[in-house]
Amino acid sequence: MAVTEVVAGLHPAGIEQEKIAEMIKEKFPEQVIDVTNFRDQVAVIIKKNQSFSILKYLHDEPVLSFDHLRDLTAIDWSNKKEVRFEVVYNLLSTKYRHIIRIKAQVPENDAKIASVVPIWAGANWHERECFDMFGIQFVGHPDLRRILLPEDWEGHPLRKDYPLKGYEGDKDWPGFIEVIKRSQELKEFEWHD
Amino acid sequence: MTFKHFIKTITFIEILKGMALTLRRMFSRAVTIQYPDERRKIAPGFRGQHALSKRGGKAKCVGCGLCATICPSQCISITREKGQVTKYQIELLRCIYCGFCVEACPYGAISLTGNYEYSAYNKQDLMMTKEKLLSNWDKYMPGTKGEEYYKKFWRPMSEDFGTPPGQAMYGGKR
Amino acid sequence: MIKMQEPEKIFETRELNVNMGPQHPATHGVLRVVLDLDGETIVRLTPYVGYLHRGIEKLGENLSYFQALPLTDRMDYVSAMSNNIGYCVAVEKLYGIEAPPRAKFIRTIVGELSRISNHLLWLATHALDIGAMTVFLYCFREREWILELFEMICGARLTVTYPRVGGVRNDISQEFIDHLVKFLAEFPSRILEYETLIDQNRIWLKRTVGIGVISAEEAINWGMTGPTLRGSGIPYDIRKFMPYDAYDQVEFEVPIGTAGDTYDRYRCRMLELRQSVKIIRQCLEKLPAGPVMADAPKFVLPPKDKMLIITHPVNEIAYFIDEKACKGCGMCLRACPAKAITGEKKKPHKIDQSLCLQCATCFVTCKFKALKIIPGGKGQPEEKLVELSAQPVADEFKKAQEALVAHFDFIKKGPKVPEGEVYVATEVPKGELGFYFVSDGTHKPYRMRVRSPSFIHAGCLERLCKGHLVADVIANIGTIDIVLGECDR
Amino acid sequence: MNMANVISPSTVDALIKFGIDVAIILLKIVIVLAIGLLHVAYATYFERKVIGHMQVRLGPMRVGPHGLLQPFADGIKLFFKEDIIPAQADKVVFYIAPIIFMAAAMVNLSVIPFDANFVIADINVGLLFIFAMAGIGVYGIFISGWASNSKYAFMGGLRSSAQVISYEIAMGLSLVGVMMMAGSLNLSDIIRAQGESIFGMYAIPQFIGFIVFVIAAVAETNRTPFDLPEAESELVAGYFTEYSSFRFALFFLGEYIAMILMASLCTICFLGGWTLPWYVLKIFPFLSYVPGVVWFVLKVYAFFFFYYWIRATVPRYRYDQFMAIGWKILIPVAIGNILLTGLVKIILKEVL
Repeated sequence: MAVTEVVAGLHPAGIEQEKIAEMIKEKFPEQVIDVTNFRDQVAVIIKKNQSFSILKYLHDEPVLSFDHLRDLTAIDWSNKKEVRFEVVYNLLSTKYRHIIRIKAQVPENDAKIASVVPIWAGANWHERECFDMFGIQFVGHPDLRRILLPEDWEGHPLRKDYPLKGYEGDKDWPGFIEVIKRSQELKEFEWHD
Repeated sequence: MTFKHFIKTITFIEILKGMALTLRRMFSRAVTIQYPDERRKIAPGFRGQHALSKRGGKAKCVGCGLCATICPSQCISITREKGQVTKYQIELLRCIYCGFCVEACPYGAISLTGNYEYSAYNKQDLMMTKEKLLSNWDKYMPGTKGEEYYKKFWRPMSEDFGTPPGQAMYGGKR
Repeated sequence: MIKMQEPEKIFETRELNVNMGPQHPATHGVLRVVLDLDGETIVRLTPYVGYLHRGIEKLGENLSYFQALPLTDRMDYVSAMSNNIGYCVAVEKLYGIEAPPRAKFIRTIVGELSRISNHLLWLATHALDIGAMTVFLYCFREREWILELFEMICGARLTVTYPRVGGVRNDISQEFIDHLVKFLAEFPSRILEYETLIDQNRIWLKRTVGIGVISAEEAINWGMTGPTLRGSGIPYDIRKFMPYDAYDQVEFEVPIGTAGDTYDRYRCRMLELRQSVKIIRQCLEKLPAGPVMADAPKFVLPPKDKMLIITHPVNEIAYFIDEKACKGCGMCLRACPAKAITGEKKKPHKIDQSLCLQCATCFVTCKFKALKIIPGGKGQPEEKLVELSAQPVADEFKKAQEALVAHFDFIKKGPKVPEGEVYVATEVPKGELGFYFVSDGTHKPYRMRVRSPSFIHAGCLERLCKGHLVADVIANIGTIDIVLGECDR
Repeated sequence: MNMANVISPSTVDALIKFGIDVAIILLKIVIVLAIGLLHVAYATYFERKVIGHMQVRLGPMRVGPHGLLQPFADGIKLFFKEDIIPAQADKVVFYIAPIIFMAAAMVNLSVIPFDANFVIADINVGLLFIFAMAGIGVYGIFISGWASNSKYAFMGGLRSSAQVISYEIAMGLSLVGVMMMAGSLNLSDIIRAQGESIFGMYAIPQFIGFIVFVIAAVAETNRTPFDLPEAESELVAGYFTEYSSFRFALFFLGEYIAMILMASLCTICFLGGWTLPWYVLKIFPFLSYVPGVVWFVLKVYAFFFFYYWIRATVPRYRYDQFMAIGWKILIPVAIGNILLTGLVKIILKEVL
């Protein structure tokens, strides 16, 4: 039987975010498009082609060791930016307590990006959700299916061109139509014999 | 397995302890409230069914529509005609009782009463009209109750941005 | 050596495919788990989620920052308070404001209360799943108490919507503090009660020790957070890592496990209950006097008593359009809900006093200060109004007018946020609840993303259950502490 | 033909005697059934009240004063509900299963001596009869799980049959000690032997057997912590998931009758049945005026209370652990108990 102990110990604070951004720039000079800073949170915008190796570097490099993928999502910039989608990785190192945000640009006509499931197993469902909501393909994902929406759903709801009420808001969903049909069929059936 | 562990195992000591507790609890007072016969006292400021408040027998509501604007579930609809609010509807089935309408109303015209028992057999009965809402005020906010409600729960007030006298503090162990 | 002969294949055996859920007593909501069983051993386990998907992220993008707050209540409805706090902390970071100390302490108190209530519900259902039904009711006895405390401060028990961006909705009362002190004095003995029933119980130990073991590296790799992760021995607690609210001003410890099994996760949560009591005690002792809303005029709802002169008139007021200032833009004409304003383009408009509701909508829409609020002007003839409008306005009245405009602006649109993005996580009872906001400079979030711990933990279910028995699936669903409302959003 | 020539007066006497015997037995059956079923009804009420109060709630309160009429309300509800039969079910077997289960449980009541000389069938292999009938009851459970054509019910049925079979062994072995001490399989004889022994009740000399029996009895009746076939949180309701209304009520009744049976068996074999130990009677001599059936019922209810108390306290075992307990702990312990009893008996014989 294992005993649980109470600790208050914390690891030392890690590297500053700007420095991490510099390190990425040094290692992959071609890949980094931009580094932004808003409210003390640094985001590194990268090209998607090498995204896997950059993230692998962030995970494997001993001084960085970003072992925790806090969040993986996407932004649909619609026509606000040149490249329509951005896949966002929020990373944290539980060892050194530093964070960084990586944003990989994914164009609409080639909405594909390497899956990070081999790096962080927890990315599995994040990527599935991202595929479900934005229609971005994650190459190398073990099981890329819709997750929150039914398999036969049309469209990707978190895209900006998807209306809030869904396409054809007044249309009944297929399941409902089936129920109505069935109830009409059964109406003729004599229940009390 | 140590000897102590062995003794513990064959005497069922931890299970007997648990049984002692359940037996003890059997003779303690039950916490059940026999609902329709007994009722729990609800706290002031309970967010139940809505009421339109009155001043001097007249509705305070002027129909500015701020409550309808802020309502996250968009369950309020207001119609005005000829300088009067003719229709003020709240769809109870859609309302989420967040209390934003109370906060949004600059006139203090809408309040949430302590009434939580309003089931109905059809949808129409759960559409609160202006008349129903006004009668709710008389029913559930009689006397000074309404005033006190606004004093405490119509927020924010200036005192929320300052240090009012008599703020609730912890007074040590009792 | 004699080679074993392959027995003739007479019976074809295949795995038993069992649907657990969406309606099942032990799936904690509408989780569907498809099990492939070899006897009672699990060969494959596929969780299906999404039955409770309400599109909260999409809805959030279409509501103002103020309006979207109640949505977070509906995610993890067993600890709505923590979700609210998480949302508020994130939006505050986006706004660049900070809640005043008193509000921070109050939030910490209610946040920890919510943690206790969540852990109680978790323990109740976990124990019930494993078969200890009395623990269930004992836990609910105390949870009810906490819900009553919530009702005392905000009038709602479950979907509280109590914290606000920049503070809390209203100050706590002395009565609440008295009751809370009583609760804190009583609660530790109640924890002992639950532990008497299950903690050392041989059946409980058999059902939890060594079930769903996950190592520290693997747990963090799977993205686990909260007590589920800490059971494996990683002290990752956002309250310590990136303190928000008043967590940097209180002392507490983070319990961690060693084995990473169901029992350790259970112990972690039990110790967390005690830590929460400790935190609340400290917060109560340190609770400072002061404001409960941030003094950030553009970002929080303005105080209502400032505009009482207009909205609660002693002598009723009238709205009047100054002909000289009016440019005839038609803004007020369109905005007036009662259609009391008439006029043509580029010509001064007029208010039909008999139709006017005195709702002040025209006043706040007018950009040219052509609209005048005239105290005591109701029912007066036109000439009198012209006369009254020329008189200088009292200082107090001017302030009230400003407050009114601010109030209407806030409600109709909400504060504008500079372009940018933040990811702010808070430690909710279930783990790391992250809010990722992308602002495009308007009053609505361009993208609102919720990183819900339940979603990730539900994804780990297969990893935890493989090779165990059917009964352990129940123990594992319990131990990761998921709420499907949060998982599906 | 003259009838008088065929039937002699002695035959008539014999017939009349036979008729009276049959009438008495029928009367006894009626009494046992009526009282038995009433007890079943109130056993559920008792359970809900006891567990309710242990869980700081009240239990049934709405029907009648303190919910006293609740069992009848439940009964009426169960009997008038719609009887749902799954479309894919094996109908005939589906119908038969609850009847087998219920009948097997009820037949056992016939050999239970509720008081001195009050037993429907005083057969000399009473214990064996009970085991045999309990064995038949398993068929009811198993085929109900099969006939429902539901995976949960099937798994429940499988679990139940494995459980009952393996725990029957432990239970039988635990009672061997009692048989050895009493020297009989007749239940009334066992009670009488107990009353005459120096211990007054066999729970004292046979405490190992007693513990094994209690555990096995809880398991045999599918009660917490061994309620795996039903395991509400795993298999929803196990073998009777698909049953509703009347058929469900039969299972329900059967289960409670089985509980009464196990409680009676425990009372008979270990707690002295309708007798009181001599030392108690010595201290309180007036107790001997109380009819024996009262003691019997009190002891049965004490055992019932124990059932409920356990249910309110402990969690549920996992299937494999549960089987392991049966085979690896209870059966060896029970065999050890038999050896011990035999050894002591031989030693005592030598000494005395």
